[in-house]
Amino acid sequence: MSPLTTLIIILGLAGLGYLLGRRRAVALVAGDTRQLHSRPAYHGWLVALLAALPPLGLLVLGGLAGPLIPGATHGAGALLAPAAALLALAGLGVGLARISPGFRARNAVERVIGLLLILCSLIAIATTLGIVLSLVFESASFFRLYPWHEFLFGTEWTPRFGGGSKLGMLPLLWGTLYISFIALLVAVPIGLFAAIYMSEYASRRVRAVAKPAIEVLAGIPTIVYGLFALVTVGPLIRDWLAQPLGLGDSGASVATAGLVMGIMLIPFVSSLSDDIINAVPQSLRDGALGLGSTPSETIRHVVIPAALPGIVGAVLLAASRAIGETMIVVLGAGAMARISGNPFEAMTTITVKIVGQLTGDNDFNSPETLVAFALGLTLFVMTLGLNVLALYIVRKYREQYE
Amino acid sequence: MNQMTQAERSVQTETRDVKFECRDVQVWYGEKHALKDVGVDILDKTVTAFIGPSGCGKSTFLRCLNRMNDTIAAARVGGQMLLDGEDIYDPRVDPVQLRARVGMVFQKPNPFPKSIYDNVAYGPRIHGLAPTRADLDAVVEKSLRRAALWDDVKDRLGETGTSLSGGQQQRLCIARAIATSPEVLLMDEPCSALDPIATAQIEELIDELRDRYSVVIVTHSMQQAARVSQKTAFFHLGHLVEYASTDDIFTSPKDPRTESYITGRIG
Amino acid sequence: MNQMTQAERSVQTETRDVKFECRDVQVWYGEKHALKDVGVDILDKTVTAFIGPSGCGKSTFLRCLNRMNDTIAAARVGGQMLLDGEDIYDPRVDPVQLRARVGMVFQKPNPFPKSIYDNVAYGPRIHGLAPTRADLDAVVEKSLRRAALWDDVKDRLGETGTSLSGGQQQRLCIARAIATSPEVLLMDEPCSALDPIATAQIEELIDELRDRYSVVIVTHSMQQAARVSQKTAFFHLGHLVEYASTDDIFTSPKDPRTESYITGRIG
Amino acid sequence: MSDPAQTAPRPRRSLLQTDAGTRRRNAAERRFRTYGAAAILTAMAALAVLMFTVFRDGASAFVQARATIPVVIAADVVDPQGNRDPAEMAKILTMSYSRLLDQALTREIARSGIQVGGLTQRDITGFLSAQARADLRRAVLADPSLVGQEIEWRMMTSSRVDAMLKGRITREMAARDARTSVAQYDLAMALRDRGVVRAGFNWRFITAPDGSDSRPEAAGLGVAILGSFYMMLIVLVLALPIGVAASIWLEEFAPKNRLTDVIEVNISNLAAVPSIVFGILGLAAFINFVGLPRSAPIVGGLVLTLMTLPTIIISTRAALKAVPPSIRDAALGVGASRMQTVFHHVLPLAMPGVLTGTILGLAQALGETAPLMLIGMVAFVTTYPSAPPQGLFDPASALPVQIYNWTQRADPAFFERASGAIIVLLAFLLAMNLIAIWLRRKFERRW
Amino acid sequence: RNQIQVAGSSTVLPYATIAAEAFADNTDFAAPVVEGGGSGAGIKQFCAGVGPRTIDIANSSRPMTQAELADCHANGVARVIEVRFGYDGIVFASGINGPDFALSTQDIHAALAAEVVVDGRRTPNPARRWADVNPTLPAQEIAVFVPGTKHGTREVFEEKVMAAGCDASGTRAELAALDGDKAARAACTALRSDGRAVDIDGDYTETLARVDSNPNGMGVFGLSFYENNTTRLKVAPIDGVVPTVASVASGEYPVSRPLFFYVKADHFGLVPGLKEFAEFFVVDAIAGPGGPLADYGLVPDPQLAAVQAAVAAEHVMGAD
Ligand SMILES: Nc1ncnc2c1ncn2[C@@H]1O[C@H](COP(=O)(O)OP(=O)(O)OP(=O)(O)O)[C@@H](O)[C@H]1O
Ligand SMILES: Nc1ncnc2c1ncn2[C@@H]1O[C@H](COP(=O)(O)OP(=O)(O)OP(=O)(O)O)[C@@H](O)[C@H]1O
Ligand SMILES: [Mg+2]
Ligand SMILES: [Mg+2]
Ligand SMILES: O=P([O-])([O-])[O-]
Repeated sequence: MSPLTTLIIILGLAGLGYLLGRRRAVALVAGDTRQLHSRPAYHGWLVALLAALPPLGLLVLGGLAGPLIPGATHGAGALLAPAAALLALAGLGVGLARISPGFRARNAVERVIGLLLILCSLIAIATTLGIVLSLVFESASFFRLYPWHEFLFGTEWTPRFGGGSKLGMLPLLWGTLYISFIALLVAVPIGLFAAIYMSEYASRRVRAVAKPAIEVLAGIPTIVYGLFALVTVGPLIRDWLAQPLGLGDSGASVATAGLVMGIMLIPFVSSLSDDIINAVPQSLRDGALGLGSTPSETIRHVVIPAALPGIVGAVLLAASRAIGETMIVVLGAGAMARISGNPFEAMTTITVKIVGQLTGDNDFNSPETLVAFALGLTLFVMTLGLNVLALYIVRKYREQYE
Repeated sequence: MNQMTQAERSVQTETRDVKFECRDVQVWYGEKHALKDVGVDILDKTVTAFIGPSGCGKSTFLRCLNRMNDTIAAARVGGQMLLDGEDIYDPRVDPVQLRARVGMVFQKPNPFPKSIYDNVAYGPRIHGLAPTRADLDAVVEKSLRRAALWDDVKDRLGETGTSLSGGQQQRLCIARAIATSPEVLLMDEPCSALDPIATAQIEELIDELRDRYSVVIVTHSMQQAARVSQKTAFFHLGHLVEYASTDDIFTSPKDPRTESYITGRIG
Repeated sequence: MNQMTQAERSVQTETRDVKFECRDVQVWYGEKHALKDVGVDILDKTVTAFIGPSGCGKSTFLRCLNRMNDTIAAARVGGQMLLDGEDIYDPRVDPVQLRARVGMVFQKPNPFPKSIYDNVAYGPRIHGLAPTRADLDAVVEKSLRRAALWDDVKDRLGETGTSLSGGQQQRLCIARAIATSPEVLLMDEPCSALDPIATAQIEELIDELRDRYSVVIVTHSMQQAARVSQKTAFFHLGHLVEYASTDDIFTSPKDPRTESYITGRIG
Repeated sequence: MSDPAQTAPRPRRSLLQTDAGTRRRNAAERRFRTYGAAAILTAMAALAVLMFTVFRDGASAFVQARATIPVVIAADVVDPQGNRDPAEMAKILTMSYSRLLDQALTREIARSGIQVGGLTQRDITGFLSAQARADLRRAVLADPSLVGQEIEWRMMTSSRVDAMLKGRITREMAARDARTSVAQYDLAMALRDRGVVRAGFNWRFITAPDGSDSRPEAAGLGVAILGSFYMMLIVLVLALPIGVAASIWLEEFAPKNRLTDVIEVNISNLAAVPSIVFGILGLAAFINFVGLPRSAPIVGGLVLTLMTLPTIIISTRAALKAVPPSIRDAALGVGASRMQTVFHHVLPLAMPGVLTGTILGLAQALGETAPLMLIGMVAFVTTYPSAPPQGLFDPASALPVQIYNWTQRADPAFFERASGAIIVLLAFLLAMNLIAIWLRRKFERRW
Repeated sequence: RNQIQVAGSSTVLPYATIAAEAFADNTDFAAPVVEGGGSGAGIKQFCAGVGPRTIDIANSSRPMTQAELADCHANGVARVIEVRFGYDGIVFASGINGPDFALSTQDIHAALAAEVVVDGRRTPNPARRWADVNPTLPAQEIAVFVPGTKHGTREVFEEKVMAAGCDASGTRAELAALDGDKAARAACTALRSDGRAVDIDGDYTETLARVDSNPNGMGVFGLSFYENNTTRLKVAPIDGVVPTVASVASGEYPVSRPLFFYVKADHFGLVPGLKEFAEFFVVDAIAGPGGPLADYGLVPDPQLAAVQAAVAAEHVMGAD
């Protein structure tokens, strides 16, 4: 049996279970459904869930244990599908048998769904765990090859072929923070103002067009932004800002990358904030307007504070993307690892170097490659701190309405 | 406050200026014609009561008077409404300035999700009415006292306004509205969630405000209308059926609908 | 409905079972001790009125009775509350089932941002009370009629519930609550935004409900309490000061606080 | 103590005249509003500029110059044995077929009397696409009866000739270009004037698989579109329900304690994990541990799902948080369970946020390259994956990968293709999001 | 699995795709799937083990190291065939509108070295213009875009240009005299980090874009890349030799390197067409002069016949 047929069989049985369960529940009380503790649909659902979930679980577990490649011919895989089908049948039977007027099917269904919800949350946890694990081991090998304090506090980043590299991450960290900061400096005000305009001032028509249009900015592949930074924005900034100000003549610069990345991040701030601002009850706006405040005062004093958690979430999402972005930095900011306050100089970020070192031409067990994992881990810890801070801010300043 | 007789009041009424002059006011919510040909003169230094069955358009009319209907996308307003002789729907009129002069207490209490203090201080702050912190404190305390809320909340001014009980929220909204000293105060059922004692205090406040301001109050309590107002308007199905001095309305209504509404009252 | 004399009612009272038995109920909002040692027996087939000054804890107690306080993170409840002899705070109790039996009308009208029809139909739908569409239509119409809203909205059942006037929203919430035919109905100031006629209709409804259910009503109107209830509980500053038959409370209150509250009433 | 509440009413002022304070506040209001409009305009302008660049560079990818000339399938070239045995004929490599084409082109030049000075053999061979000989060979092997006949054959010109017709290569540039010549330019123009070479819509660009570095004109997006489609299918089917479910649990059901705080912070933190790290994870978990194949959309889809989850979760949670508690109270009050409350009332009201998260998440997933690098999807794949579910396990490419690849290739014709591919990707994105955008508009409401 | 999987050097990638496409055109085997990723990453994957989950061929722009081979053997990849299929030239080119350059390895070293010896002391490189390095060169600001350290090309550049220039100019001897041999070697190949030598983490198209947008820019490219972009680039002869396929093949042009691919002979029979592909890659019609690879810019291996024989004989590494 191919996985597809197995799946169809299981889902078919579940569908059948729903119908049978429902029918049986109704039949048990001779059509007077008020005598049932739970509505017939819940009885049906429970049977369906009992028929579908255990075999699906089995399939997933079996798939994790052995390759799930279709047509795989080894014994366990071949047994898996029939076993699952049998399990589905058994679940169907058990489900049907349990139906009785007093049976709390709704509670049972809800408990199952609750468990599924928890399971879904666990996927996020498992991902984190997976990421930490996949970073930790290789990082450990790195720190066996390279002193940790030089990595953490070194101010020079010069990887070399065949050893002798200096792998201090401070210049990368600085670049990451600097570029992200500039990007947020562009994205947050523009995005927030755009959101405010869309939700509070714009007509429905304008909003219906502007919001998806701005979202296109998030869909443009970053390579396009990168080329845009490299070919258009970089020279522009160099010729019109950096050189006249005497601040250098580098085509690639932190300002270029930050600016272009900021544009990419606008929809992350604007769309999400717009939704949240829109969800603030109208009565709060009325309250402020009724006191004679202007719409902008209403927004600044009442609406934004009430929408703060969502807005912080949006900004955090934008910041996250800024930190994780590669292509724009590669093309826009250059690949110079250095610490400088001049925004018109080329710098680079941790993420760029993770990608670079990982996909580069170094021996895989050399510190030059393994440093990517250490960088990843450092970044992880760093952003964790950032998120804790954000959580704290939200908790502290949250204005829960109603 | 309640000692003043009805007669005393109606005498004073005649001498007052017209604050709001409304002619032919129409409101549509989309297709629904919610207010039809409403014409009324609201006097200065007078308490005007709007009465009428639920859904007859009282709140709608009230919201017209400070252009709060602007915020409802579906609402369209027609006719003429003059405040001190000036058309408030004139395109040159700034609704913000209008609303600063015409304050409002909404039917559903809508405190800001801020501290109680900030709720009351909000108006004075934006209008720059209290230059110093001490002034602001004074305004807040005074407003809360007048709204009969001070004793309930004086120890918890920093708590959020949404954690108050229903009646406390209502009084908070009243305090918030009077803190900006508007010329006209529109109150949409300000006492609906209040106990008799608090109601009495708010009525006292209204009476006190009448010395200098014009107050419009929507109420479902005939007794309250009779107690606090000098003029009463009776609305029915979107029409202004009758508008006269409170005494006349309650003692000799002209329109049979008014009469049946008033006599249908209970208790 | 109002023809029945107080005497007739009080006689019936004695024969009724205890529906809710509450002992020593405590509620804290964070640090604030909002309800203290409240003990009360709420009878079946009886209307019980909760009265007391604004902020005294009436709504808080009401929300305890169907565990709506569970939704307030800061709220902690102590003491014992038995519904038909079963502790509703027992961990094995499903609050959902409890709330299906103990319906509630909230102080602030909170219609769903859905159509009027769906607002009312929601309860019957989830509880499977109306198997067919026709049944559902019938339940919706019946509930809206009993809540005295049918005539206002029969042509606009598809419009959203939030576009109704304040009083209409309040009646919509009543219709929503009675549509599920709960055994106990908790009503937090159900008539606060209603005109006298609508109020009378709701009171009639309450009286009618009393035949089969237990109704608890919070009200600020002494008259209303006297009119509709057989038992009255007076709350003050978080304490249940006095609980007795309505007649006794209004004619011979035992506690001086009750007396002063009742006599302090106006009109 | 000055008490504004006590002072006489402010002097009566006309509504039509604004006082100083109001003027100032109105100016602030106008400024604020202008900022808003400016923000929108800035974003739109940026979009317009980017779109303009993309279309300017990429629109021409949808057009391709083709030549139609009679070709003689000379038996001595394609079937030296002369026995029409397909097995024998298959031993003749495509390179030999280019002789047929060269001859055909030379004949055509002679026939139409074109005089071009300095035309070399290289110019002739380089005039037609390398794809042409492969196609010809396939046609001949499929139908050996063609041998010895003259057939009217329509084929692509090389990328350089194509660029000449599109005006991207001028005569002066041709002189400097090591891969072409002035003579080839003149030939192209002459053949165009005679209608032998003509530009037409380039379906191949959308349907064909990738072409190697020496055949930019033959490169298409077929495999990439399929691959992206499969991956997006997986992402949508997994990330949306999982993300929403996780958000619902965290926001509505999870006890509020340290543990859930940790989970919450963790999920936000996942959003900041560079996408390539998800590639590391995918490689370790799905390929090395579970044993799924490399370069397969299933792995790509799973990796992108993990990457998209935080975006969806963060926006969904924010939206759930924004639903006023009174709505929950109302539902609970009529005896709805928490589950029913959430699914019947809260989630529909939070839907705009959910959909926004989906739109942003899918946009990100659709455009992401870095994590695919580690799981083998940044590859040259010329075989279409089959239909799902088997097709999910076949090697495939993806649109961003194709774009990334093409921008790295030496022939400038690939740059045009990359820009064209971006147009396709944006169209794909729009098509994908259209439903979401429409749904979001439906769910948007105020209360 | 019925498709051959190839991964590795991005330099070899275009040649591998051309060969793969031609292979699919001319045989009934499925077209191989070719990935880039860099030589090191390719070899790492290649050596991860045998079986359908591992790749069959690793492309590399440098010979496999002993360590890597040992890794392969340790993981059960016993039979690795090394195939050198041609050479690649590395060229210096500047914007088409700029002045002509005729460089030598010494000039390049002197312009780009992090440190030079002045008056017997190591000093940070003071040169700002090319004319500072060699008066015959234009007085143009030095701005060279060099492949970043993730690229194999960088290693060749360091070895064949920087180190060679260092030797030729005698700087190396001076450095060795100051600090010893080891330090001298490191110093010879260290690039200045003051912004005049710019690392490019992207690929040649990025270098090209940077040269385009910087009038002083000069970049390091692969020969085939340059040949595809002669309308925008002007190549600089090194030591008087202009880089062409011919001059690289003859060894006249100094900066070149061999290109390889490594075949996992353990997969012969397991993956259909693997051996056929390996052989097809190096037939004269493909990798020889006039073939599509050479057309694209590959410098064909003069000893291609020997390579063909070795592949046919499945001559595995470490067998001799
Ligand atoms: N969510 C909350 N958080 C903190 N305190 C609260 C909260 N809800 C109510 N309180 C406080 O608890 C006390 C009792 O409130 P409750 O709502 O029960 O009053 P009530 O008797 O219903 O008054 P009203 O007649 O004004 O509605 C009040 O002092 C109120 O401020
Ligand atoms: N936003 C709205 N959209 C559509 N119809 C509305 C809206 N607001 C009110 N209405 C309708 O307009 C009519 C008048 O409403 P209004 O709120 O003015 O009544 P009201 O007199 O204040 O009643 P109540 O005493 O119940 O508050 C009602 O029928 C109501 O349903
Ligand atoms: Mg109203
Ligand atoms: Mg209350
Ligand atoms: O990809 P490389 O050729 O630089 O290893």
